[in-house]
Amino acid sequence: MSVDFLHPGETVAVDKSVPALEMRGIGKRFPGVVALDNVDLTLEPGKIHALMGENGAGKSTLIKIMAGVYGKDAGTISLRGREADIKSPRDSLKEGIKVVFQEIALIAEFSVAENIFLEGYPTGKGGSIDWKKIRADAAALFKRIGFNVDPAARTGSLPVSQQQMVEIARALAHEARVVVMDEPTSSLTPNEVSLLFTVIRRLAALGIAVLYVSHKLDEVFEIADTVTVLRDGRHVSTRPIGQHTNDTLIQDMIGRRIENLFPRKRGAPGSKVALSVEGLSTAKKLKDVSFEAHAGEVLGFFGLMGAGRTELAKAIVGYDPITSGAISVDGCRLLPHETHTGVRLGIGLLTEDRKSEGLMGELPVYQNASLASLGAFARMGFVDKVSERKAVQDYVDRFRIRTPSLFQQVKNLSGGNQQKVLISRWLMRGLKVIVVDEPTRGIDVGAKSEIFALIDRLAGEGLAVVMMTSEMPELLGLADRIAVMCEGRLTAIMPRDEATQENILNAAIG
Amino acid sequence: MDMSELTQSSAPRRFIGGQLLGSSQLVLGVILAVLCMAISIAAPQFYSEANIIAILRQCALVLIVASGMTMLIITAEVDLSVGASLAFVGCIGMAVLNSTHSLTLGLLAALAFAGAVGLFNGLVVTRLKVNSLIATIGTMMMLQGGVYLFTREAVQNHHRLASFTVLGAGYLGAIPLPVVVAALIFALAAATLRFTTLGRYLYAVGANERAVRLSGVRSQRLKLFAFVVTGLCVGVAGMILSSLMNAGQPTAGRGFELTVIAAVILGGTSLLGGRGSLLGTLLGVLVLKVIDNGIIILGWNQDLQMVVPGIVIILATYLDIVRNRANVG
Amino acid sequence: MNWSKSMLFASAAVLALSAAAAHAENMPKRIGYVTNYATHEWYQNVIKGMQSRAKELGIELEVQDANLDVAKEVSAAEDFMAKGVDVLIITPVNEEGVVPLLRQAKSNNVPVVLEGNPVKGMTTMVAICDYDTGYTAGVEAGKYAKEKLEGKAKVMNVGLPLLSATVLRSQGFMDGLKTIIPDAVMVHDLDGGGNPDRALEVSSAALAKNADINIIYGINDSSSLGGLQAWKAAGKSQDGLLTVGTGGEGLAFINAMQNEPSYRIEAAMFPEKEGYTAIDAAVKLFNGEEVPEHIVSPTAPMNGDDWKKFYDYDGTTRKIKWDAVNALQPPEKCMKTSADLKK
Amino acid sequence: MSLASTDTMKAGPSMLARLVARQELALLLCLILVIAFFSFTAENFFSVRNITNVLGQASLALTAGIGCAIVFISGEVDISIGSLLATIALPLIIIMNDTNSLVLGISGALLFGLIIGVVNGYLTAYAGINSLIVTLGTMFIMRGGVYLYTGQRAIPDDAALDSFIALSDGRLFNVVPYSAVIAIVLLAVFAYVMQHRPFGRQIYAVGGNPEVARLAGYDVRRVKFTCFIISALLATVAGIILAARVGSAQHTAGLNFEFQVVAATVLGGVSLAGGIGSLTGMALGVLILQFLSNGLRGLGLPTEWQLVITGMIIIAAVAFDEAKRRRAIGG
Repeated sequence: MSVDFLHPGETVAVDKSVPALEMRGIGKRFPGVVALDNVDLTLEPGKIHALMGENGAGKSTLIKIMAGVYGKDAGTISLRGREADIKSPRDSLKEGIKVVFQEIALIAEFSVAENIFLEGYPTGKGGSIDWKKIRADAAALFKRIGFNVDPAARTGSLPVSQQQMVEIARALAHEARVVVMDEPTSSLTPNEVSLLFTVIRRLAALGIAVLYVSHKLDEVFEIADTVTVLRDGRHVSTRPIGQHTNDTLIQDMIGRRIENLFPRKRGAPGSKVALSVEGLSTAKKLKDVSFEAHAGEVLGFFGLMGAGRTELAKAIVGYDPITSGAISVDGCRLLPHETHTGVRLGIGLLTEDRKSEGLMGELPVYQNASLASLGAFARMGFVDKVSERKAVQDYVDRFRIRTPSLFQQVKNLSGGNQQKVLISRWLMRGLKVIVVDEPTRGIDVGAKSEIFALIDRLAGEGLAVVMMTSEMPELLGLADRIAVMCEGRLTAIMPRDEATQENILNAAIG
Repeated sequence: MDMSELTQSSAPRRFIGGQLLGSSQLVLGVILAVLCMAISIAAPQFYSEANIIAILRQCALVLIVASGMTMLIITAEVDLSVGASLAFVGCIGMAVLNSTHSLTLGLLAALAFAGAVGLFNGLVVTRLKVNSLIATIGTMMMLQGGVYLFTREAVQNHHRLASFTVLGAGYLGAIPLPVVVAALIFALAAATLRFTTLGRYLYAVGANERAVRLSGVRSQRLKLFAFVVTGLCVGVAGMILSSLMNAGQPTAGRGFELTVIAAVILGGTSLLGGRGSLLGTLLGVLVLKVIDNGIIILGWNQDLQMVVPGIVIILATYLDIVRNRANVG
Repeated sequence: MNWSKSMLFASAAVLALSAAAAHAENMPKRIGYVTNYATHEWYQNVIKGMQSRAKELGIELEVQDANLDVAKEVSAAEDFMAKGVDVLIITPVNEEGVVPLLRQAKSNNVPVVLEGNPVKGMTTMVAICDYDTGYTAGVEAGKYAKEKLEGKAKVMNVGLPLLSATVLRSQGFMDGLKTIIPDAVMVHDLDGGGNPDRALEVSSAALAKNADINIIYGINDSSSLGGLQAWKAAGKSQDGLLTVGTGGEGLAFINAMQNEPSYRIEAAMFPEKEGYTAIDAAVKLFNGEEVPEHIVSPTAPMNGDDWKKFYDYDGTTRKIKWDAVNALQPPEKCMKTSADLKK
Repeated sequence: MSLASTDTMKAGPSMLARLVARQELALLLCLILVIAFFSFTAENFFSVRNITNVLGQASLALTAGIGCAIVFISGEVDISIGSLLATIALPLIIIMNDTNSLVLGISGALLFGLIIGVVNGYLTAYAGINSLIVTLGTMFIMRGGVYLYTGQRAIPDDAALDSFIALSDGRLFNVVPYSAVIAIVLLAVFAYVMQHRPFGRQIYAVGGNPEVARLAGYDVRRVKFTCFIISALLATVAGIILAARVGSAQHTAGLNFEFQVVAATVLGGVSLAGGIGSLTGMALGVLILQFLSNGLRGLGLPTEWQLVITGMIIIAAVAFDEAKRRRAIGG
C-alpha cells in the first residue's frame, strides 16, 4: 500500500476507488470567530487537487487540521475509507499525511540530510542513528528528483529556494499517501518550479493524493486536476479545472469581479533624481550596483532567488553595511551609513519579512503605525497621544485598514492589513524614497490590488518607489522602469514599454 | 470575518484605566492585600507607624534599582551586576567623601562610577553582542573582585557630614528620605515609560529591535540608555545604603540582583522584552518586602524568607498564564 | 581497610621517626593557609597576624581563600598538598565539611592546624572561646544596664544561626547578662546573615515590632552596627540604648566607639593574635611536639576607650600592641563549646 | 583522515559538527595555552598529581554541566542546580547514617533529584512558565528548605562508608580520582546520546526550532520535560560527589555553583538560544575555567584577582565567539 519515493522500482497498489482523504463537515471556531464552517474536501489517490481562496478564507486552518496542528470542532476525517482521529502532528504523520508548509520548517543548524530524516531517523545496531544511510538515502533521493544540493550542507546556509526544495524532498522520504503543499512556489526560481511540477506529477502517478494550495492562477491551471475554493470559512465550489476560467476562479474566490488588478492613476514620472546609487558593493553579495530613481517613479527590480534584491534593499536604506559605493537621497549622501541617517534623508524600507523586521506583534496598531514618526507627535519629549491616535485613525480610514480598534495587537491583523499598517508607518513619517521588498508576499488577491493601488498612489504623490519583486505580473503591471539583477550585479535597466517577459528573464539569468 | 475575528480581542485593556488594573497587577494586588490582612490579624504591630516606615525604607532601595531594571528588561536585556556594583559604589562614594568632605562630589563620584558600570555593560552587550546574562555575570565577578582590590576593609565614615547621614536616615515630614527619593525615581521612570517618546521606543526595541532600527531609531543607543539608567539607579541606591550603614561595605549587596529581578518579574514584566510596567514592579517590590517583614514580625523562622518568595514568584507567574489563557479561550 | 590501616601505621612511624630526628628549633619551610573568607576584615587581620609571626620565624606563608565555599576549600587544600607545603592551617568553612580533607592530609603526612572551628578527627585547633567571649561581654553589659539602663535588659540579638561559634556567642552573652540582671530577655533572635545590610534590614522590622528593646547585641561588628544603623534610621535617640559588638575585627568598631554614644562595649577577639598563635601551633606540630586539642586564643571585653590599650589607630590603619595582647591570659578550657550545643 | 571518518563527519550532524568542531578546536587550543602558560609560571602546576587533582575538582562542574548544556540545547535554562546540590545531600547522608548502605543513600538522593527534575520540568514544559523564573523560584525554595530542615547546620557523614569515602579519596589505578572517572564516563555516554541517538537529535531540534520539531511529530513538551529530569539527575550525581568530597551534607553546598556552570557552558559554545553547542565544548569550557583558577591559585594570586580575571575572560571569550560567528555569516 505504501508509497516510498526512495524505492520507486516497487510497484504500488493503490485502490483508486476509495478516496485517500475525505473531510466531511469540518468546523473550527476560534474564540469569537468561525474559521471553518461545514467544509468538505475529498482527495482522490493519484490526483492533484488545488485549494484556493483568499487569506482568511480558511485554507491554512484546514491544512493545519489535516496536519494535526489544530484540533477540529466538528466533522470527520477519513483516510482510505476509515475514520481517523488526528490529534497531533504525530498522528497525522503516522497516517501518511505530509504537509509542506509555506514557512520553512527545517532546523537551520542541521545538515540537509538530517532534516530529510527528521521525522524518523534510520537506526542501526543498538538504536544508534545510521548516519551513513541517512546521507546515502538523501543523496539518492535528491538524484532521483533531480535536485542538486549537497546533503551534508548546513541547511541554514542554503538560499530560501533550496530550503523549500529540501522541505519538499522531505515529504517524499517517508511513506506518504497524501502530500499537501502550501504555496510551495512562493520562493522558487522558474527552473525549480518546473522541477517541482515534474515531481508533483510523478507523485500523482505513484498514486499519491496531492493537495496543492496556491494563489497563483496560472500554476493551478497548469497542474491541478480539480479545484476547491473556500471563502470566509465556507466551501464555495469544487470543480474540475476544465470548467474554470481565470474569471470564474477569481469570482469564486472573492465573490466579485476584479476589473483591473493594476489600476494606474498616476501621471508620468518626473525627471528629478530622488535616489542615486553609485558603485554599491557589500561583503556578502552586491557588486558595483549603480542606478537612479526619479521622483514619482516606480522602479521595479527583478531577479531570481539569490540575485541580491533583498540585500540591495537593505543596503540602500543603511541597514546592512556596505564596502564601497555611495548612496544619495535628493543629492544628500547617506552618511554615516545607518538607518537613522537614511530615514532623516527620507528613505525607508518596507520589509519583505514583516514578522521579524516590521511588526511589533505584541504592541497595538497605533504604536506600530507611529513608530517612525513619534518625534512629530512629541512635545518636550512627551507623546501627544491624542494627536498621534488621530493621525493613525486617519490612515486607518484612508487605507481601509480593517481593525476593531487602534488598540488591537497588530499580530491579530490579516497580512494585508498588517502591510497597510507598515505602509502607514512610512507615510506618517513622510519619505522621498520608499523601498518596497516583495510587497504582496503572503497577501491575498483582493488585498493585493489594494496594495498595488497604494503603491501607485505613493508614486503619484511624488515619491520614488523602488520595488523589489519576484512576481513578473507585478513588475510589468506597476513599474515605470525595470531593473534586473543577477548574482549581485545589475544586468539591465529598461523602460516598461521595452520590457518583455523574455528579455527580463534573459537578463535575470545573466 | 476579519472583523469578527478581531472584535473578540483584548482591545479595551489597553485603555488607561484598563492598563492600571490590567493583567498581573490585579493578581499581585490581591496577593498583597491578602498578605497584609493575614499578617496584621496575626500580629497587629504590622500596622504600626514604625513598621510601615521600616517596610517602606526597605522597599526604597530595591525600588530605586528596580525602576531602572524594569526599563532594561523591557528592552529585553538584564543586568546581574547590580548587587556587586551596589557594594562598590558605596565604597567609592565613601572614599571620595572622606577625601573631599563634599557630599556633592561624593554623590557625583558614586553616580559616575555606577553609570560607567552601566555603560560598560551596555557597550559589551550592544557592541560586542554578548548575551546580557553572561556579560553581566562577567561584570559581577569583576566588580566583586575589584571592590576588594579597591578596599580590603569597610570604608569608614571619617568625614562626619551631617548631610550624608540625612541621606539614609533623614525624613521629609513623616516620610523617610530614601522613600522620597525612591518615589521620585519611580515617578520619573513611570512617566518616562508611559508618556514619553523615549518610553515608547524602549517598549518598541524590546518588542522588535530590527523593526525599530529599520524605522530610523538607534536601537543600540536605547539599550545603552537603559543600561546606564540602571547603573545610575544603583549609584543612588548605593549611596543611600552606605549612608544607612554609615560605611562603604564591600560585602554589601549579596543576592541583591536576584531580589531586584525577582520583583520586576513578579510585577509582570516579560523577560522577552516589550511588555511590563513600573506599577507592576512597585507591587512586586511591596509583595516581596511585606513577606520579608511579615516573617520577622510573626517571629517565624527566617529561612522562610527564601522559601516563600520562591513560591510566590512561580505562583504569580502561573496565575498570570492561567488568566491569559482564560482570556483567550 | 587493612591496607589503609597499615598505611596509617606506616605514616605514624614516619612521623615518629622524623619527630625524633628533628630538633625543637626546626622550622617548616612553607605553611599553607586556607582561609574561610579572606575578604572579611576578621580574616584579613588573622592573616596579618600569621604573616608577622611567619616573617619573624622565617617561614614562607601562602594563603588561599575558600570564599565561603567548602568545595573550593577542599580544592585549595588539595592544591597546597600537591605543591608540597609542610603544614596546613585551615579555617573550616564549617565543621563537617573538612573531614575528608583531614583524611587526605593524614594520608599525605601533612599536619593540619585548624583555626576557628573544631572538626572530628583533628589534631589541634586554635580558637577563641566563643561562649566565654559572649559571656564576659554579657557580664559587662549587665553591669552597664544596672547602672545606666535602670536594670532593664530587653535584647535584640542580631545573630547568625549558620555557625555554631556565633550561636555560642549569643548564648554566652545572654547567660552572662543574666548573672547580673536575672530577668533579662531576648526579645528578638534574628538572622542578620553576619553582614551589615542584611542585619540592617532584619533589625528594622524587629525594632518596629518591639519598641522596648534597649540592648542590641551583634555576633560580629557588622551585625551590631547593622542593628544600630536600623535604630538610627528609625529616628530614635541613642539615649537609653546599649550596643554590644563582638570581634573587634577591623576599624568599624573603633569608629563606632569613638562616635556612637550607645556603642559602649566590644567583645574583642584579637584576630591578629589568633593568627600568631596558629603559626606557633603549626611549628610545634611540624616538630612533632605534643599540643593540646584546643589552643585557646585570648579575648577580652573592652569598655569605652579600653581599645586604646590594645591598638594604635592612626585614622586609616590599626596596629596591634603585641605586648598587651600577648600578656592576656586565655582560659585553659572553654565554658561551653559547640559539642555542648549539639546535646 | 580515513574515508570512514570523513563519511561520518559529513553524514552526521555534518556541517554543524564541522562548525562546532572548529569551535572545539579553538577551545582546545585555549585550554592548551592556559595549561602551557601556568606550566611555566606556576610551581608544580604541570604534575600528574596537580592535573589529576584538577580533574577531580572539575568533576562536579563537568557532571552538572552536562545537564546544564542539555537544558540549554533544548532552549531552556536551569539555574536551580546549585541549590539542588545541597538538597539531595540531605537524603543521601541521612539515609546512609541510618542504614549504613551506600546504595540506599544514593537511591534516596536520586529519587529526590528525580522529584525536583519533575517539578522543574512540569512547571516549564506543561504549565508553560518561563524556565528562568521556575528555576529561580525552586532555587530559593530548595535553599530555604535546606536551611529550614537543617537549622543551618551541616550534617556529618557518620556512617563513613569506605565505598563513599572512595568517591572522594579513591583513584583509579591510583592516579585518576574516581569522581573524574564518573564525570568522564557520563560525558562520553551523553555525548554519544546527543550525537547518535534519535532522542539527542530531538533535543537539538526542539531547541533549534520548537515549531518545526512539533511538525516533525516530536512531543516538544515531553522532550523539554525529560531534559529537566536529566539535568536534575546529573546535578544529583554532582551533589553526591560533592557530599563525598566534603564528607557531609552542607547546607551551603553549591552556592553560586549555577553561575560557574552557566559561565563554563556558555564559554564552551553552548548557546542560550537553544539548539547550538556540544557537550565536548562544554567540557572544554569547564576545564579551561578550572585550570585557570587552579593556575591562578598556584601563582598565589588573591581571590579578588581570580574573580576579576575570570570575569574578563568570560566576557572576552563570548565576545570573540560572537564576532567570529558574525564574520562567518557576513563573509
